Amino acid sequence: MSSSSGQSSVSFSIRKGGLRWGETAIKTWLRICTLVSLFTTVAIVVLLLAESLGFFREVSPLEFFFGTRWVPLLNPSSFGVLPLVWGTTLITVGAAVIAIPLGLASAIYLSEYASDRVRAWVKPVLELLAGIPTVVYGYFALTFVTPVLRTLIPDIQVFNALSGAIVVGIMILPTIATLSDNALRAVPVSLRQAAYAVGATSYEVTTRIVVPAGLSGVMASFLLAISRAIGETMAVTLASGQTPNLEFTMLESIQTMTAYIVQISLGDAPSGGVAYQTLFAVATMLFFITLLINIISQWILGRFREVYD
Amino acid sequence: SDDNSTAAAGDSSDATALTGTVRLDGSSTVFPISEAIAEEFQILNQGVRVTVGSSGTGGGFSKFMAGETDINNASRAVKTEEIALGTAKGVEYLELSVAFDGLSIVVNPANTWVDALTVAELKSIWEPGSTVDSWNDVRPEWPDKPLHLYGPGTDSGTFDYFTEVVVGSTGAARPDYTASENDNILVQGVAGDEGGLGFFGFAYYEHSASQLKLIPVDGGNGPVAPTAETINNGSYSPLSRPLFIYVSKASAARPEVRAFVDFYLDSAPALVTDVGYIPLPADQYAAGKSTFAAFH
Amino acid sequence: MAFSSEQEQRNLVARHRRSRLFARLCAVVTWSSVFLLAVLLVRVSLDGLSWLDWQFLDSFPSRIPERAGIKAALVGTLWMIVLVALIAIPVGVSAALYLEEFAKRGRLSRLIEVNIANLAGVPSIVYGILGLAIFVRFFALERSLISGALTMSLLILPVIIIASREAIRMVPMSIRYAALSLGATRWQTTWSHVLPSAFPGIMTGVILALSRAIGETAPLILIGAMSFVAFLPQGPMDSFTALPIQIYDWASRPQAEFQELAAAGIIVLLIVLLLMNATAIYIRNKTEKRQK
Amino acid sequence: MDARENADAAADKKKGTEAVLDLQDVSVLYSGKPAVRNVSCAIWRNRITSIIGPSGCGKSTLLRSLNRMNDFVDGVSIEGKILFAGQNLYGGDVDPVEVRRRIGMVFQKPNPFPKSIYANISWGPSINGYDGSMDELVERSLQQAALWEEVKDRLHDSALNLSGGQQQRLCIARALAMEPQVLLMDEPCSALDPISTAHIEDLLFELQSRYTIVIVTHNMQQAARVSDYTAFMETGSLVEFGETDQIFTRPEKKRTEEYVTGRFG
Amino acid sequence: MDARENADAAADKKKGTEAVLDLQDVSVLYSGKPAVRNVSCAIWRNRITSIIGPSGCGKSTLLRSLNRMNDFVDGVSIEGKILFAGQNLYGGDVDPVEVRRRIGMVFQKPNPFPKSIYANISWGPSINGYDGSMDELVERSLQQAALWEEVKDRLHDSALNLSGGQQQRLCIARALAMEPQVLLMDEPCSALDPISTAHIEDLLFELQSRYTIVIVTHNMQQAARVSDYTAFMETGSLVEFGETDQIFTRPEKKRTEEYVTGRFG
Ligand SMILES: Nc1ncnc2c1ncn2[C@@H]1O[C@H](COP(=O)(O)OP(=O)(O)OP(=O)(O)O)[C@@H](O)[C@H]1O
Ligand SMILES: Nc1ncnc2c1ncn2[C@@H]1O[C@H](COP(=O)(O)OP(=O)(O)OP(=O)(O)O)[C@@H](O)[C@H]1O
Ligand SMILES: [Mg+2]
Ligand SMILES: [Mg+2]
Repeated sequence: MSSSSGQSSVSFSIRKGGLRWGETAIKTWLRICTLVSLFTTVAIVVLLLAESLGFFREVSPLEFFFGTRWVPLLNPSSFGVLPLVWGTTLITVGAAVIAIPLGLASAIYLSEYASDRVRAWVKPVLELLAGIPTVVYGYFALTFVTPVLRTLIPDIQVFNALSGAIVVGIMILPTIATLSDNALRAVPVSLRQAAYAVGATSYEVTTRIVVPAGLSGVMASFLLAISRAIGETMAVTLASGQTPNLEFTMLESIQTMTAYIVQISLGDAPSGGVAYQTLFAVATMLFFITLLINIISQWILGRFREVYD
Repeated sequence: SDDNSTAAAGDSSDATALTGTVRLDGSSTVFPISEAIAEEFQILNQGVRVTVGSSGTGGGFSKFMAGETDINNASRAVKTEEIALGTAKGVEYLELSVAFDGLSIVVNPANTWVDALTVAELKSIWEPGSTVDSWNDVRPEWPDKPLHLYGPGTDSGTFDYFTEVVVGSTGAARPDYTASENDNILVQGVAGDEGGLGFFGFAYYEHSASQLKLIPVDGGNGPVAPTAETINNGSYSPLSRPLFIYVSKASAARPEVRAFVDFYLDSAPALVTDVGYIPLPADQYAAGKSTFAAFH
Repeated sequence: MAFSSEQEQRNLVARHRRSRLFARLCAVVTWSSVFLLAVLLVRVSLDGLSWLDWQFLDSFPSRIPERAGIKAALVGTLWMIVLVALIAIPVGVSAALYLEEFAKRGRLSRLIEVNIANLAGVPSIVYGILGLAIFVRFFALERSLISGALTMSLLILPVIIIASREAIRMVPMSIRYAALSLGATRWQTTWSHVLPSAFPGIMTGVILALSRAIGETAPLILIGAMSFVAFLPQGPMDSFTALPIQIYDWASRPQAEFQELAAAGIIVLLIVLLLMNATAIYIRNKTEKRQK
Repeated sequence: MDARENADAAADKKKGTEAVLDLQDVSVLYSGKPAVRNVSCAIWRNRITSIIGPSGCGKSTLLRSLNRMNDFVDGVSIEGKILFAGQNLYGGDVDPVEVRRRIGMVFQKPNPFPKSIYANISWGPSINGYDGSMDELVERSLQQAALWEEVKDRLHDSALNLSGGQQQRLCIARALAMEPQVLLMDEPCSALDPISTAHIEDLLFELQSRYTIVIVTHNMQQAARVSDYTAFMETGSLVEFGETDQIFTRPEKKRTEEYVTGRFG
Repeated sequence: MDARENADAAADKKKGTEAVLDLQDVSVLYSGKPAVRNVSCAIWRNRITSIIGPSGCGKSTLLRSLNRMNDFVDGVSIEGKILFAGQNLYGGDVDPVEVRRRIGMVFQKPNPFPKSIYANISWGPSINGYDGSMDELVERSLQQAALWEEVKDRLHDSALNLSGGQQQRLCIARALAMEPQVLLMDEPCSALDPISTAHIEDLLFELQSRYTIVIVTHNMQQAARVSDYTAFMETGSLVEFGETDQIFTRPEKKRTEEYVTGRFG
């Protein structure tokens, strides 16, 4: 056994021997990868703004933001974006009203009640549900949800916001369930124990201690899901039609912002014209709406976060 | 080099020598025709790769006029903005009609009162600012049942054409109709709505005839219902429209593109029917071929 | 047990009832979601199952339903999965590693965090617009697999980063300290210990993200995926089509047979998804076991 | 604590008292493997009993079985009987929620709820239908836990801003607010600095006239200082149980002597 | 350890030796708040130095500053000098990676890598470019850590299947494989049962002829048993430093005496 290094007082240096090139190169690569996301945002913003500038030369922003009629391709045309915003709102809020309680309940079941074995099966199934192409959900709405709705509400239209909201709700439910489950499971066991130790029932522990403590993660899952609902295209188009509508009802056809973007970008409208440029104006609007929602919710998260460590 | 395997190829043996790529894009309405032609063409010409996209007439033209595609499928004629794009890039092109699409006016089978509609009545129903909300607003003797409208999306060539010939101005229509890009969905809409009235491609009616009631249209010479014959001979007027392909001059210099276009015009009469559209009168294909021959 | 008053006793009975009710409600909701999946699957497979045979898998698209198949779309989708995985996983995981292991907590990292959260919420169609402008036009990659893969990679990058960061954060600090105390550099520590330990969690996020990429239609059509391709792509610069596009195309045909083909296509797509999920779960369980 | 008081206390301890908890041949198994084996002893009313022993000997396991907190551990099973006011804690008709409401617990690591100080205390009583004045209860509990003076001006601040020692006293106050019959403490001072530890030890002296306390500790000095009775465990078995004086000065078993004199552990 | 050996060891300890680490007025601050204040002392070659003191007094903080593990704690800053073979550990041109390679560390909770036993030992040398026979090095390190016999047949099993005590010895072996000049140990036995603890204490005796060891412990008996020098800290300050015998039998400071006799802490 060599006893050299421990024993002898041979001189050695702990000084820096040259730079660690490999380390520096790797760090640079990692940093570049991180910056990709910033570049993406910059590219999106520049592209959308540049293209919508052409649109706003032709159409007054006042009309765009506050107009209540969206018929850019009809003759006479009108460019009030509010009906599209309203359509998106109906779908998003409707989907959230369905998916948030149900998704949260599923998350609670998985994290607080289900056995490990059940969880090991149900979670992947839900994850699979999250990956089903949205077109499939669209046909599901049209051939299953709408007919069921029509027997319940006879004067509902074939294309209606309700059906769209329901399938989008079903679609985002798994996202909420799996991600919230992760968040709830991250709440330390010690908090649950503390609650049980003062004689609480599982309902009380879950709703009053665990969910509030995991709220930041739970809210993050809501957020991701809602973003997805806002951005959803195919399912909504199939279920809810494409009629811009500013009426206070879920029983009629609507059009969302994304549905409009798809319609224009895949339709027969000539590129270069005002009609085509509306695409960018709407996309810009959509980008900033999602940005606004994100910033607001980050702020809310910051305020309501119950830090437990 | 070895002729053993190609011996059976017979008459197409000279075509097998072709290689290269033919790129089509454009209207989703014309897509099924081009797809059928591409399919047959590829069977005969294994060396040529044909791709067909469906990013819309407008999206297709923006690629076509940028020189990114060889042929553009169009459900309407090219527009001035698009021509300007091509001029800027020096793209020259030729327009060729390839088929007719008859727009069918349909109502729900439970609708027993309508047996025909005049173009003027259609106009009063569809024009901007129309006050027709129930069937008895169209003809007083019809019942007071709510009238709901279904039609293709406002940016589709079909819708453009319909408004042009019925209302008299491209894109002029009331906004409160139920729109969908997908004609199957419109079929479902009218089939499920007793007061529904819709229009869409003839093929979609044909395949859902049991769920719908077809309405003959009176364009001034008495009511005519769309059939292969009435569309082909022009008596179903004004609601039958031509579909086009646009061929770029630069691309037409390539033998595989030329072969493809010739094959297109040769086999269109048979294949167009296969996919539910109506062929042009035979002489028009011949005229197209000779125009194309002069073009390259 | 009776060491409490009558009043408290009754109260307790009510609380227990509520608690049981709540537990049952949560269970019912979860099982209904699973049931919905079953309904969805059954509806889809009833329509399409009879079309699902080898001929269907091995044929190119056709106007004649009996001749039509899904070969080009399936191969295109497999190409997409591989390319997107090759692009998005290294970049996404690298970014996550940087943010968790190397970046100083400061304004910039906060900004990047908010930015990534926001990108995760940008509608996919906007990425289509971006991809068309940048990859197809600016970098002149044309309407190729690689353009599609790059666009899809940008789309799922935020999801991969967020999930990977979560997984990396779960690796106990003690493992890092152990490695660092042996005179390892940050990167040696990260590469040999943090990354392997975080692997199962990263895997979950990657699969969720890739599943999303597989199901997306709109951005692909926008950047120029073809609807009819009767050959298999030979390389990343080739034209391509993908499953959801083929499904969407068939579903909008007038003939009922094509609707059924669409259903068969959906089954194929679900099987691809299922295989991917199963692979991920298998790898996840295997690595988890190895590390225990 | 001056000498006279100590003498009083000692005299007091000698007095007979009734058993609140009576452990009869208790074993606790994790997936069939015993972690506590055949323990029998009694916990006396208004006395402090400490449980000592080397790490992993089953102290926490035994303590948790006294208020059925073990119910939340996977694969745990219990044999033998634990009588509480004459009823078996593990009898079929016993409501574990009720048990925990009567037998409070304080954990090794302070685990306040991520809520305000006030809410930490009031939550337990409120879900259990407490209908007196909540403000008074909160004040009283905090006073009993010797925390009132330090926090009375910031009752609605987050409990997480308190120092470790304060958090642990808050957890004690939270348990006291339920007015439990018995208070179980699992190494309540192990995460604390000496000053906080001294605070909590003082507190134990004050509480013992009203509560029955069982405390697990790895600190023998602490066991010697605060408890009336001491149980010494090793590898799951109760080696010796007796008055603290006796255990530390005249242990009957050799193992006990070795342990309390620091010859191992 | 029989009596003769003990006597030998004691004689050995008295011999003079050089300082490997020389702490000069060292303070460690967390976001400006001092956790260690003006500590000056020397760590002698081939001796075991123990650091004792109540919880939170800064033992771990001080220990971590000896091999720059504090670099990874947010907001930490260091004042004063720590000389290692004459060079200041915190000098601008010092490579902290190199420092940690020379000064090994064993942590309170055993933290083996989730890899095989073999890989746990071999990883450190391999990344540092060790070019001798890895098999020999692994065997030698495991033997030094008194673990070889127990694991030699399952070197390629996961290290996580070892018991806590074995894991801790594995961590020691892992540190030894780097052949460090100094070995720092932060409460290496606190998570262990008495038998594992005894194993590790035996090990320390064997290692001290070849290594310089600094050990933090909350267990005074342990400090008394194993170390040559003892440092007693309280609230960040070094109260007393001296030979272990002297600290435990004739402490100079009143505080030290109170602590080692168990009157507080
Ligand atoms: N959840 C569990 N599953 C399986 N075994 C467990 C579990 N919890 C504890 N054990 C085992 O039971 C034995 C007793 O553990 P316990 O926590 O009661 O010891 P302890 O005396 O409290 O130790 P410490 O002083 O370290 O807290 C140990 O061997 C431990 O490994
Ligand atoms: N990362 C940190 N940030 C801020 N303060 C810290 C940090 N780590 C430790 N401290 C504080 O520094 C002081 C000394 O902590 P240290 O961990 O060195 O104590 P210790 O003597 O090792 O205690 P123990 O015996 O409990 O391990 C304590 O008051 C502690 O709260
Ligand atoms: Mg314990
Ligand atoms: Mg410490």
